[in-house]
Amino acid sequence: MAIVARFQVEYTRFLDPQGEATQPLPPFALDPAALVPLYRAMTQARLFDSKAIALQRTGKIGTFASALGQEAIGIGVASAMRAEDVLVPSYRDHAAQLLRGVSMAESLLYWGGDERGSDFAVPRMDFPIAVPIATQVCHAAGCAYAFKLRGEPRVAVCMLGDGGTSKGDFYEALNLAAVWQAPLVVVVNNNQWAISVPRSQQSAAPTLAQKAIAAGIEGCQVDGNDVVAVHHLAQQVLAKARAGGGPSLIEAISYRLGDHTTADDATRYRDPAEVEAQWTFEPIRRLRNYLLRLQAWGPEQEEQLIGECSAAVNAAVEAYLATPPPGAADMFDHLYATLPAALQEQRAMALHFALRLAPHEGGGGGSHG
Amino acid sequence: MAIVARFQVEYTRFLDPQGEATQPLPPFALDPAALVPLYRAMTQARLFDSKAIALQRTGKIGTFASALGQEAIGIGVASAMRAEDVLVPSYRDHAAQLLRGVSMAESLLYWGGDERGSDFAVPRMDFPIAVPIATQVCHAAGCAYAFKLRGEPRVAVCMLGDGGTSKGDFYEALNLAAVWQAPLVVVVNNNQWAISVPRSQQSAAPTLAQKAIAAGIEGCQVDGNDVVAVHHLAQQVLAKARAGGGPSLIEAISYRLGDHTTADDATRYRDPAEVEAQWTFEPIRRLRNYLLRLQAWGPEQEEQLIGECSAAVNAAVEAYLATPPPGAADMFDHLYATLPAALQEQRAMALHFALRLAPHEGGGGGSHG
Amino acid sequence: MAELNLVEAVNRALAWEMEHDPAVVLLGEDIGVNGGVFRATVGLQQRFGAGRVIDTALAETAIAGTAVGMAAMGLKPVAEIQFSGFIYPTLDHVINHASRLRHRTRGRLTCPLVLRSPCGAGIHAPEHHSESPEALFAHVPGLRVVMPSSPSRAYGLLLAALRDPDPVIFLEPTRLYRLFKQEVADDGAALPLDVCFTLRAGSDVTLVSWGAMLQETQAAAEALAAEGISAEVIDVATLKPLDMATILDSVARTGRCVIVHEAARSGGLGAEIAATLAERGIYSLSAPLQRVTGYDVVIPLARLEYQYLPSVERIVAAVRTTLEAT
Amino acid sequence: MAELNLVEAVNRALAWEMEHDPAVVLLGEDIGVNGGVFRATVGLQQRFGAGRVIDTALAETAIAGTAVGMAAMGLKPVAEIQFSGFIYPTLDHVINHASRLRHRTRGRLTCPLVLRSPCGAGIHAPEHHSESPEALFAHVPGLRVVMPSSPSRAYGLLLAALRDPDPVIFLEPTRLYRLFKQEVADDGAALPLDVCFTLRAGSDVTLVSWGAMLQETQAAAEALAAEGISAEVIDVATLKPLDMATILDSVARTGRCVIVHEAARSGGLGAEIAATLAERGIYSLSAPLQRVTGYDVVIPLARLEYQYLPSVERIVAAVRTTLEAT
Ligand SMILES: Cc1ncc(C[n+]2csc(CCOP(=O)(O)OP(=O)(O)O)c2C)c(N)n1
Ligand SMILES: Cc1ncc(C[n+]2csc(CCOP(=O)(O)OP(=O)(O)O)c2C)c(N)n1
Ligand SMILES: [Mg+2]
Ligand SMILES: [Mg+2]
Repeated sequence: MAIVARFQVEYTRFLDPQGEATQPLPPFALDPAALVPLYRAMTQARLFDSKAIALQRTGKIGTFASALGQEAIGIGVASAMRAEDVLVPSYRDHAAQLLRGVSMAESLLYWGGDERGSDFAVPRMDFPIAVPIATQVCHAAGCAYAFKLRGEPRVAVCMLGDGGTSKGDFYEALNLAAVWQAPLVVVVNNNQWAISVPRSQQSAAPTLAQKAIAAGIEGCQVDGNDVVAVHHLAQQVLAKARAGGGPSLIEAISYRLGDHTTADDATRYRDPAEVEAQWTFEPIRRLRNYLLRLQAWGPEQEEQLIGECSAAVNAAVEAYLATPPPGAADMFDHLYATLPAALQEQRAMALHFALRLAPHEGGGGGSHG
Repeated sequence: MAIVARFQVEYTRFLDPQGEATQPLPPFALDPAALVPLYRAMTQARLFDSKAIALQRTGKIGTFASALGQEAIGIGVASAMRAEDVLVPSYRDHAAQLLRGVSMAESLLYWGGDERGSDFAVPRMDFPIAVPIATQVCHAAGCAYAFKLRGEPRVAVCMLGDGGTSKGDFYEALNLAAVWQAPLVVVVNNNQWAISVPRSQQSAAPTLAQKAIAAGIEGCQVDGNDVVAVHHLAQQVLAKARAGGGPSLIEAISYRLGDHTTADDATRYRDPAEVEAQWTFEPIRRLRNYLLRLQAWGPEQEEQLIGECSAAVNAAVEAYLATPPPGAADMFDHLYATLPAALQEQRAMALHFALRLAPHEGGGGGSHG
Repeated sequence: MAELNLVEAVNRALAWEMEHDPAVVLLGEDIGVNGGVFRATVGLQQRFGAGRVIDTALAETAIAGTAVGMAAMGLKPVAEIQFSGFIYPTLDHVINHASRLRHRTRGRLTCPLVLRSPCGAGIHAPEHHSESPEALFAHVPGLRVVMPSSPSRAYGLLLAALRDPDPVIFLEPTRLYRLFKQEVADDGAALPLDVCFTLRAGSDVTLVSWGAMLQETQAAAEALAAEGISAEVIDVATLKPLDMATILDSVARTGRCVIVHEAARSGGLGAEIAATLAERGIYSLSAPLQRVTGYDVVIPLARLEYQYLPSVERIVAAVRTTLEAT
Repeated sequence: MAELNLVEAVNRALAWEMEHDPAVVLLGEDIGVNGGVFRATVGLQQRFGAGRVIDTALAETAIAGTAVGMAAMGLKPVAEIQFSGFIYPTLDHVINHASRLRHRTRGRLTCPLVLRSPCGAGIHAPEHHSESPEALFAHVPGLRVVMPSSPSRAYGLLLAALRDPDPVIFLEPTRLYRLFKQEVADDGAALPLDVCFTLRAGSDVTLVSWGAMLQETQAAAEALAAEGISAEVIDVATLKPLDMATILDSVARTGRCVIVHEAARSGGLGAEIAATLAERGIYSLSAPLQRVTGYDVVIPLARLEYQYLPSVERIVAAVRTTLEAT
């Protein structure tokens, strides 16, 4: 018997739950000018999140997937990306999307049941949300291949959940991207739950990072509630990918503080005490505490920030609610580059039988999913 | 940074290519009475294999996938199984199938294009060959779950190729079986090629055994041309699975000495010198050399064995060629437990328009696949 | 007799069969502790244990594939796919294995699995949660495909599916899950598979539909009745194999036919019914048949889903067209 | 002009487009060094490099899924699935993503991929190598589905598929790959998509078919001609969207129609054609239409495949039946 291969998985954290440094910090983390934008973005995402839940409760949008408590992952990763990189997100990644330039009004349109919400004005090449779990990892690997083939210094960044790491698409895509040495970064938001299935039942693997070993690439764990650690690691693996070093996998360990979606009631399967305890670790207070320690933040700034972010959310909601509904022909008009002759009669029929809709009518009230 | 998990992959070999022991042998390997049946089975499989190729060349069967050089894997594994275990094979596993009791005539019927070849008289619960790569790993995991649920001390043994380890089914099934701690043994015949795709392009992982790490189970490498090592490891993981210890993965390293199938011409993509060199490692001569050393074998026994095995092959070929063709209604008669009324007219039509076939007509001459 | 909605009826049928057949096991995402995202399996894990009600990892291919293995080894797996938009990864195992294991082995191994999935639009669900994939399955030899249209038919047809020795795809319209209740005797009585149910007798036109669309179809029949037009309404129920005899017989009497379904028009199951009418019932038809279906477009997000779904108005208009034709 | 068989025509079309459009990349199993198990891509990796002719790992889901990503980023991926029996794992990406990326993003991202796969029976291939899955794809909104029936149509239609801005499923009948040669001008000229080709004009009956079955269909037309029966033969070619105008026009002239396909009958594409005839062409039909198709059974292993496949005899018999009906 001979040992022919050895592997290990590393875990990184810079700030402990109280916001105290546990080890020497990377340079950017000593610079408030670098950190405050992260803090701001996390705050904005959380305020958007709670407004979206409220809109769902009042029937103004459909089912919504909150990212409560997981903001550091999206913000830490998206802030490490360049504009020309491509984000390939899941449905729980509005934090990353907003930082990339997706507008909150666009996001509400999407969750309000309107395809126009995926026609992002800013990150024109970012993928729309992937609802079919883990399929996006394949898309991201394909994007990365295109970048590599054309010699473009761009990286495809893909996000998925802990549950998603059980799906064939995830493994197949990682394996191919590794053979290709394509510039792909895959970030697992391990929020401990896949709807009602706890992490322990999702896989017998003690870490999800080790799934990278199957593809022969590097996988690492990071405290997903420590935005400093997430951002730092994301920077590293993005730089590596950009330099031709191939794909990486990051398992960001966090916790889903909310229900799975507004259609879910997590008390059916999860002890509220567990959730309560997890609030200790949440990312926004952690960074605030650290900024307070740096004396780079105070109640005044906090108040101003909340005010600005709330105003932005409210403006987005207004814009969303005022958006005229799409017409019935909309179903046909973006299906093909040119509508095939065979479909023209159907389009006319749809217009003939069209129902008239009020601005946000039709999108709300979703109770499932 | 902290290291949170460590893994390693071990490699096992007992007999070197010359048939000399490289380390202390397990008890069975000191006992000719245990080894000669393995030698016999490998020899029988190889003779069957070359006859099947000849039958394809003369249009008597269709495309055939030879196991030349990989006999130690099927024989080492199948000989470690109990009758009540279940084999879930790929298309390259007739060595294992024959040892399990599938008759050579049945195998020829299958490759001759006749579904009756999968109606095994002996291993009644073994799966038929899986052609869609890696799908069988899911089936085997399901079998293992059934055994575990009913408390039966049975193991599902699944075989696939190196190429198959790139497919989602493989990972999904391993992951589920590991969560279930189901009695599953997965054996990868790493014969270095997936048709024309070499192992190095199949995955960036330096070993295939390490794919087990993604599922949180044990994976090990074995010299797949050393039947002693294969049998020994198979015994160990089967015993572990039977005792409730959960699934294991074995990567058996071998080499595809023949073309991918009779429809393939490997000289298009592979250097004949590479193949030539690999003949040094083939399993049958290796065991013969060891048996010669043990003075448990000689030219006389060899001659007798070849005679017996050839006779068995010839008898099987005769039985195959004499099998009357299936009738046209055969398409309908095993589709459902009871043919739905809606299909009865179609069945009558098939009989009405039936072509008449000679015994082996229709099955042969396949030139693709 | 209890008043049950459709999802409760599914739950009762599963419970009944699990109680009476120890081979029945359920598997799927969130079906255990959580009782399923639609509550179809609520209470069953508590009652029958985690061994028989398996909360799986997120892996539809393996849910279908392991179910094949379980079925071959003598279990009766009932696999739930959470929404029909996620059913496509099961097709490989359904088509290449489940539908043909009996055939391949001459009945030595069989595959009596049931693949349950919610389907259809109309509940303002998120993207990919409103698909109607029945035609994909109905084209596959060796399968049965069933869709109930009421709590009592859900109960009886699901029991029949659970007792069928071959694979059954059982699609449950989400729009009906809680739409209405019905008296359902929880007595373990199955309804027959492979036959249509005539829900309303009529003489002027035959309306053929299945699943949730029978709501609009029956409402259309009501509306037509008010105008003195007598519509026969047929619930196809088993979509494969098709009971064309009942449909042909009805059309022979009414001379007109309108087929209503939610799935996209081209290659929908309505095409098969229409084709068979054209082959065998053409002399009965006094007017061209009509299909009222979803358009050949991606099922839209919530805001436009009711622009997509066939409406009572569209069905009535189609009936008028067939009645006006001569 | 070169004499090419169908697989050579495919090769030439790919080469032409790779030469003229640097965005075209090929991916699939064994398509590089080996040139494809059917030799469709022979020589292309040598000529265009391993970056543009990618030998992938064995992973159909990811072949389709990475092609979606490539297409969205401006490449023109041509993914090969080695045999159509292995195409099912691609359906999730084809249905949930490729067919709807343009729609979902209002054209911001598009998905101009081509998914090529051999299809059909008749070459004594192993199990799972003889499937005819066209109807599964033809039901999916947002796709184009194309099947050539000759070398020249393979060349021209594949070029059209390669230039189409939307996803195209391109199914190549293996039985035709080497069956016959044709003069094909390798001039980069595409044939139109979305239209049928009338291969033979006739006045007594319209025969509608596609792919390899046009062999039997044309032979049947010949045999009928010898008896004085004049059959029009239509090659559907683009199976989605369907050019029903050409078919309806022909049936309006002949009054009779026989549809021939290899896939299983129920829910095959023949049903859609028949259904539309029943809706719009019924007054032209002087006799019930007929479908001559594969049976609703698992496509058998080699020994029985010709018992399954529609034969000239079956087609001729169906034509006789429609002619005898009144
Ligand atoms: C392929 C697929 N199967 C099932 C679902 C239904 N579903 C939506 S979210 C979810 C759980 C996902 O868990 P995880 O991957 O951990 O992501 P999280 O929601 O926790 O962010 C499931 C089962 C889906 N969207 N896609
Ligand atoms: C899902 C699937 N894709 C493609 C094929 C075609 N095919 C048959 S064998 C083969 C290569 C398999 O290689 P490997 O897994 O290493 O097994 P080996 O043939 O070497 O035993 C391929 C691509 C198939 N049978 N199934
Ligand atoms: Mg999760
Ligand atoms: Mg191999």
